[in-house]
Amino acid sequence: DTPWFPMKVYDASSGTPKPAEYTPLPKAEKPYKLCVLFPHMKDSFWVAVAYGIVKQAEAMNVNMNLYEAGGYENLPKQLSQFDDCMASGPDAIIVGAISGAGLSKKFEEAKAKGVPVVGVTNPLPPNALPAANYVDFVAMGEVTGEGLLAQTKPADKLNIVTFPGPAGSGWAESFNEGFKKAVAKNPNAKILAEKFGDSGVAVQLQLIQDALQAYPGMNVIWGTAPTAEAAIGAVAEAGRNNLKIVSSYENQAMLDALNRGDILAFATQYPVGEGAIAIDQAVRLIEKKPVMSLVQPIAAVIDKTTVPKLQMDLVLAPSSWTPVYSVKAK
Amino acid sequence: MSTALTAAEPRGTIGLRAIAGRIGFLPGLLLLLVAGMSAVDPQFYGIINILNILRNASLLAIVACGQALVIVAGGFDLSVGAVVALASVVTAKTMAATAAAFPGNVVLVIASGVAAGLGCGVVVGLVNGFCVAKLKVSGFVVTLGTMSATAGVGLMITNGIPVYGMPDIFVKSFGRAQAFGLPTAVHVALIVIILMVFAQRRTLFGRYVYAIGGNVDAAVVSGVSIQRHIVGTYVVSSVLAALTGILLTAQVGSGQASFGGDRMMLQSIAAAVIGGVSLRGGVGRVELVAISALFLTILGNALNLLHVDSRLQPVFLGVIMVAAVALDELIRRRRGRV
Amino acid sequence: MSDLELSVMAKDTDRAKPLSDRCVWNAVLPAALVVLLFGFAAFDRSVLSSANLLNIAQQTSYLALFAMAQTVVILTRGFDLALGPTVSMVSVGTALAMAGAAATGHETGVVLLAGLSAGFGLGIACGLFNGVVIALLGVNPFVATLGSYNIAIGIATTLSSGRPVQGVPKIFSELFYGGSLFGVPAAIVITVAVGIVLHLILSRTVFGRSLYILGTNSRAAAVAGLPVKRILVATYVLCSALAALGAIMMTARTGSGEPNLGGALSLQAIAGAVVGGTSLAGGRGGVGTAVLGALFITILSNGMNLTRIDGYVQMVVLGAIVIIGVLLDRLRLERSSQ
Amino acid sequence: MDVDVAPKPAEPLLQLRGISKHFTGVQALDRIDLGVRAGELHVLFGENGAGKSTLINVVSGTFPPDEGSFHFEGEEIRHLTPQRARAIGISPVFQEFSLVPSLTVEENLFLGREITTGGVLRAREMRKRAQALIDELGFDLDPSRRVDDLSRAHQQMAEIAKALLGKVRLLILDEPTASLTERETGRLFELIARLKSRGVGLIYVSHRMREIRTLADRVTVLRDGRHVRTLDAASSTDGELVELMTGRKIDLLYPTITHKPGKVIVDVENLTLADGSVRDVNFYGRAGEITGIAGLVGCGKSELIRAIYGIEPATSGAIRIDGAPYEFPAARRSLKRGIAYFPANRTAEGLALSRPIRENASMTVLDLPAFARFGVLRQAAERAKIGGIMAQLQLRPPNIERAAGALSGGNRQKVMLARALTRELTVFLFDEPSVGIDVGAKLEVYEFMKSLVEAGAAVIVVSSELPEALALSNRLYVMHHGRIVAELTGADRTEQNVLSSFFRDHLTAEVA
Ligand SMILES: Nc1ncnc2c1ncn2[C@@H]1O[C@H](COP(=O)(O)OP(=O)(O)OP(=O)(O)O)[C@@H](O)[C@H]1O
Ligand SMILES: Nc1ncnc2c1ncn2[C@@H]1O[C@H](COP(=O)(O)OP(=O)(O)OP(=O)(O)O)[C@@H](O)[C@H]1O
Ligand SMILES: [Mg+2]
Ligand SMILES: [Mg+2]
Repeated sequence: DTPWFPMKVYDASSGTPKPAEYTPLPKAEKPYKLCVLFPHMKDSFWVAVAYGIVKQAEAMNVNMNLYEAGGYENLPKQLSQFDDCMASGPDAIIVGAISGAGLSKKFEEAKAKGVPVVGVTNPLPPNALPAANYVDFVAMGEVTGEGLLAQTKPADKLNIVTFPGPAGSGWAESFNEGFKKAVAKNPNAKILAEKFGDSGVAVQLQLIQDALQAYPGMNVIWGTAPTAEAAIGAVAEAGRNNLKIVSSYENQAMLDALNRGDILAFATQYPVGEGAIAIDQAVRLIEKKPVMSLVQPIAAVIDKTTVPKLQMDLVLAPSSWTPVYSVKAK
Repeated sequence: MSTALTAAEPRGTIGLRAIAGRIGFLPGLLLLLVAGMSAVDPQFYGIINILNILRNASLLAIVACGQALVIVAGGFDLSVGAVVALASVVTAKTMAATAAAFPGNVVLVIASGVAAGLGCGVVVGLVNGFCVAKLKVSGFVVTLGTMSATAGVGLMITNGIPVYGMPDIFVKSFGRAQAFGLPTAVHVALIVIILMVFAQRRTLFGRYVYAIGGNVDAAVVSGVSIQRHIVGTYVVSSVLAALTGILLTAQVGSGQASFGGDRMMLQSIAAAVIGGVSLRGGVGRVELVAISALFLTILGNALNLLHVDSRLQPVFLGVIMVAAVALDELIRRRRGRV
Repeated sequence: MSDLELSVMAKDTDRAKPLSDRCVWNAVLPAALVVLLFGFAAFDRSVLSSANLLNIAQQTSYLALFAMAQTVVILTRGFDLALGPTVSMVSVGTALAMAGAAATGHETGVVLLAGLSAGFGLGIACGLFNGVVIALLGVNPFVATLGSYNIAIGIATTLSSGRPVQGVPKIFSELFYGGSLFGVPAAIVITVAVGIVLHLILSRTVFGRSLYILGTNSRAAAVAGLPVKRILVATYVLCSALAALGAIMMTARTGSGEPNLGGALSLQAIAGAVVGGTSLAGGRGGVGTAVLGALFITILSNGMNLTRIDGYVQMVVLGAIVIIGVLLDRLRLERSSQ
Repeated sequence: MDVDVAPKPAEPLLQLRGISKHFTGVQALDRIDLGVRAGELHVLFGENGAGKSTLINVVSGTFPPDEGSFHFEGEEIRHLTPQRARAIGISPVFQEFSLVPSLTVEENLFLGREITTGGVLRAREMRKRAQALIDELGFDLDPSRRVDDLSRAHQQMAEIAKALLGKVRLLILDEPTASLTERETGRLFELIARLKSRGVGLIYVSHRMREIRTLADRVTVLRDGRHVRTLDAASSTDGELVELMTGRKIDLLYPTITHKPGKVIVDVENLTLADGSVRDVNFYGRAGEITGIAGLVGCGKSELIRAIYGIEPATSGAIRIDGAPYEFPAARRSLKRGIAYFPANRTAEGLALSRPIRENASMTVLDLPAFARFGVLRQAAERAKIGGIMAQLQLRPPNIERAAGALSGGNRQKVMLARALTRELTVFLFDEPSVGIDVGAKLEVYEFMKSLVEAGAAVIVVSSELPEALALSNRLYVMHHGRIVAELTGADRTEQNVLSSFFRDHLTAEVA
């Protein structure tokens, strides 16, 4: 049972996002064979996407196999996995791309072979695919920036250090760009520095510790979820309780932290919903039914005020749920 | 007698080379770096910064010491990074589980967690040691394999989702605690280093590790039992890696499969090699390895304090790393000549 | 690497019968490959489908190329940790150059030329750096290539500002990826061609001969008047040049310059070489071993993907297989020398 | 060393029956019998590859025999390990040393037998005992030196000292004098005498007839891993032994070389080396004669010729080759100028053991068009040329595709010598040319040198074996403390004069 729909989204098929409601098909006509590619399954964000995919696949009774490339540094592996998918003769492929540009050749091949491909969660070059659903990372970054400004009085000075994530990952850079665009609207907000680094807690912790020393004036930390998680401890240790922490995406830790009041806010793009929608889009493509070619979940910044009315099962997989990599149709 | 003379002058030259060869000029370089940084940026010698440096250096040093031991024995341990991660998640999971089973019994909870974490280290170490010593597969390959496997297990357990639910005391009064003004990690590291120095200098184990690394065949005909000691080195290395994993867990407050990883592995070997451990085996002292761990940590810290663009930082790091070792090599050769 | 391995190698090979019948690698590993293939096919018949076999061949061709690159330096008892980052850097450089040239309205010939020269230029520069630092400054390969590892990463991410570099002309991809000769995809054609040439270089030229002698006993090579330093430099240049070629082919495959393309390639390439039977102790291995190892790893992960084995389980299996593969190779050596 | 007093000499100390050992490809030992009595010195005599070292390795527990029985002091021994062997008083001095280069002499002495309390080393005590032992042996060896800082000669002393640490009932010496000079050899012989008098049994391997004569009580001759005969040293002649060993007649005299000194080819002026092992040395070598260099250990004689070849850095002085100044010597350029160097340590500096003989022999000529054009090898030509040369040198076994590591000492040296015939050379620098090679092979090497000089080449021989140096050379330089202290020609080339030139030097040293 997937009580997620109808789900409020933007329909960006035409290029300009229009508010819309997304409702998937009740069932697939046949138990199709779907192949799903993920960059990795190493945090609760992608687990959430997987949750949506698995549940929806079960609901629509299709076969699904999920492959994860083991991290953003493994583009070659994802390319090979795409080839392996194609070789296993699927009815459609769903891709959380490590690099949209990097996979573009694969997309062309799939098209040539008549295998529909759906993009999920990670942005792609415009019109690369017949159907996709993701929030543009730049937009996502902007949302977090606006969220921050909304949380703070226009008057007070913001000295921000950003911790976008691993340099060269693409997504880190895009988040950062969006965020900078947003905060630029407030003359009192200043970006002191941008500290790229692997999105692991240990690495981020070192970056934060050094930043706390290097930028005594810093009063806002914006970065990945692991950044925020690391920051909580480090900040407390350094006794800099005036510091505001904002996370550019969601996970269980962020939710708990927000409830404890350790962080100011985090952004969400409803990953569970994205996963579910991707399955439906794939089925529609297979069955040549009308499909929303670019769905954009309505990204939102969650803070103390909004957290109560948050539809949690669209944001995170239940902690009891452990990922499964394949679904067999009945 | 004539031979007194014979012995005399060669020894002179060799004595000098020895000094250069055994200590190197790393300590000097370290002092230089510290002095320079202190001059440029007062933030550097701020107490908190120093504590950060010391804590991070300690974590690296602990792993590097184990790594050094393996390399001295003529091996290689690529699996340390993965062990750090595995130990972290296993410790956290175990604590969470026992905490659920015996609420309130903090001592038991922590003990079980730590034991489980170190246990992982022992197991991986034994596997590595067995494959190298008994199956005679090169250490590089074996640990390359166990690295992948260990990381896989760590992720299987957690799906990369952080593991919470360990008692606060573990975090507050161990991970983030300080004694005599120093973080726990530093104390642990100091103890480890002292023990290792003692082992290398004064114990049979240390002596045999040197012998095996220096010339296996000679060790064999001299009746040294090779296999036991090789296994020993790998176990020590893995256990120390596990220890680091536990310390990290205590400090961060959650078990994370993202700890350690390739970077930790590469750093530990770099620390060992820069600390004068020869990849050919038979040569190397842990105290210098510890110093070079400190050196590397300060280097990273300095680049941040100096506001170097974080995309360019690797470039600086790489150049300095190579330059340091090259200089050391150069000086060593010079001394060798005069 | 380890003296232990060294001594094992010595026992196995030194007193063995004529080289010729040792070089005929008897069928153990190839056989294992076939068994693997059919084993997987038992679970999923599509494994043996012509489409998938071609797919395997194509995937292998990339890894094989990188494994060959590593093999060349491993023959001299070194290795190149910087291979992966070099690939990233070359990918970005090539793409930028071509995008730039295209933007300034040059015709395709010039654009391609710009791309290739930029790519190989960067690659060779990296190789020169490694070679000079290792051969002339006497820094050990690990530190040297770890240094260039960092440097290359820095350059790649800075040049690309961390984002994929778009604007790679179609023809480029057509040529190095889409294209085919008698229905054989470009990647396979190129790798086979390179493989043959490299094999000839290793077996038929003074350079190749010197490589093996240097790897077996560098002291003797020096006393015999071989230009040891020049050979070493050339070796690392060759390695990086091959890496650059691979990077260019992968860039054609992705259709964009990827600042993270090389990520985990360094160790994978070493694994490929070693699993195939290249000895980290130097002096043993060649194109054959590299290709064999690459095939082994590719078939394994391909099979596991098609038979739907979970990602993390795959990591564990892969780890185990790497060790077993090398173990087989060792046993094979012992047999073949009896 | 502590040695308990002689037991009943009736039954032999060590009794081997039907010992066999098979290695991949070779039957190294084939049903060997051997009996060693307490207080006797038993010589193992045989060609390179006859199986002497293998037998010794079996006796000292390094590897188990495939078959045969092993009795020591009357009781049967099974599953002998190195530890066990040392425990019961069998201590070997290996041909390939059992020393760890990165450890100090003292650490090596105690390796495997450290004095500890609960796994903790008792350094001071070990230091004391090591020093005591070295003093007792009268070696000038500094126990705190790292072994890799020592010359081969000093490593040999360390290896001997190592064997004599602890309880000794049976001492095994595998070519102990190969890299010792007269003085240490003398010391060693005194020591052996002392041990014999205390009832210690000795197994002794050597290729030097002189030693066998002076030391041996009984001699066991091995050939191709088989026991040929055991005979009393007193009642047997050298010729007899060699005939048994080789299976053919060989006369054991040094070849008579007719030197026709021509113009000076090698001319060295005030040469001083960076490590001070050679200090302002002047000497020259002429075409058509053998110039010898003799001297005590560590006198720098190796370093001198290594410097000429360009593998030891010189700080000052001039080298002239055929009149033309030769600056910044380097191996490659030396070869181009026609200078070849034959290292004393063939495993470390000569051969790539796991590569085929062919590649090892052609190593120095890959720059010649005859072997490679435009960097491409001409393997057919190579095979033919090297094949011919190895045949001419009578390589045994004659297959040039085998790995060099599979050859015995003598044949390895032949592979080195082959390099002399692969290209145009005028100067030949030999460092300890006959170390560790059997009598037959030695003679072949000497004949080889003879042919070289008589063809007009300039040959320079560094040797620690004084008779060899005297017999071969036309002019003999004597080095001491890195300096040349005497140049002996014609009739003055006598052991007396060589030795006295040291003593003269001592006196001056004392005075100064
Ligand atoms: N008393 C000593 N103790 C230890 N090592 C010594 C002593 N005297 C000299 N040496 C070593 O011997 C080296 C001299 O080289 P080497 O012994 O090869 O000269 P050599 O005259 O060629 O002797 P040989 O050729 O007989 O070995 C010096 O570099 C030094 O390391
Ligand atoms: N570890 C080994 N593996 C294979 N073959 C071996 C090994 N050791 C010795 N052999 C072979 O056994 C035979 C006897 O070798 P050994 O070293 O005992 O001869 P040797 O009498 O000591 O010769 P030398 O006088 O040169 O020392 C030789 O043919 C040698 O090639
Ligand atoms: Mg021998
Ligand atoms: Mg010498």
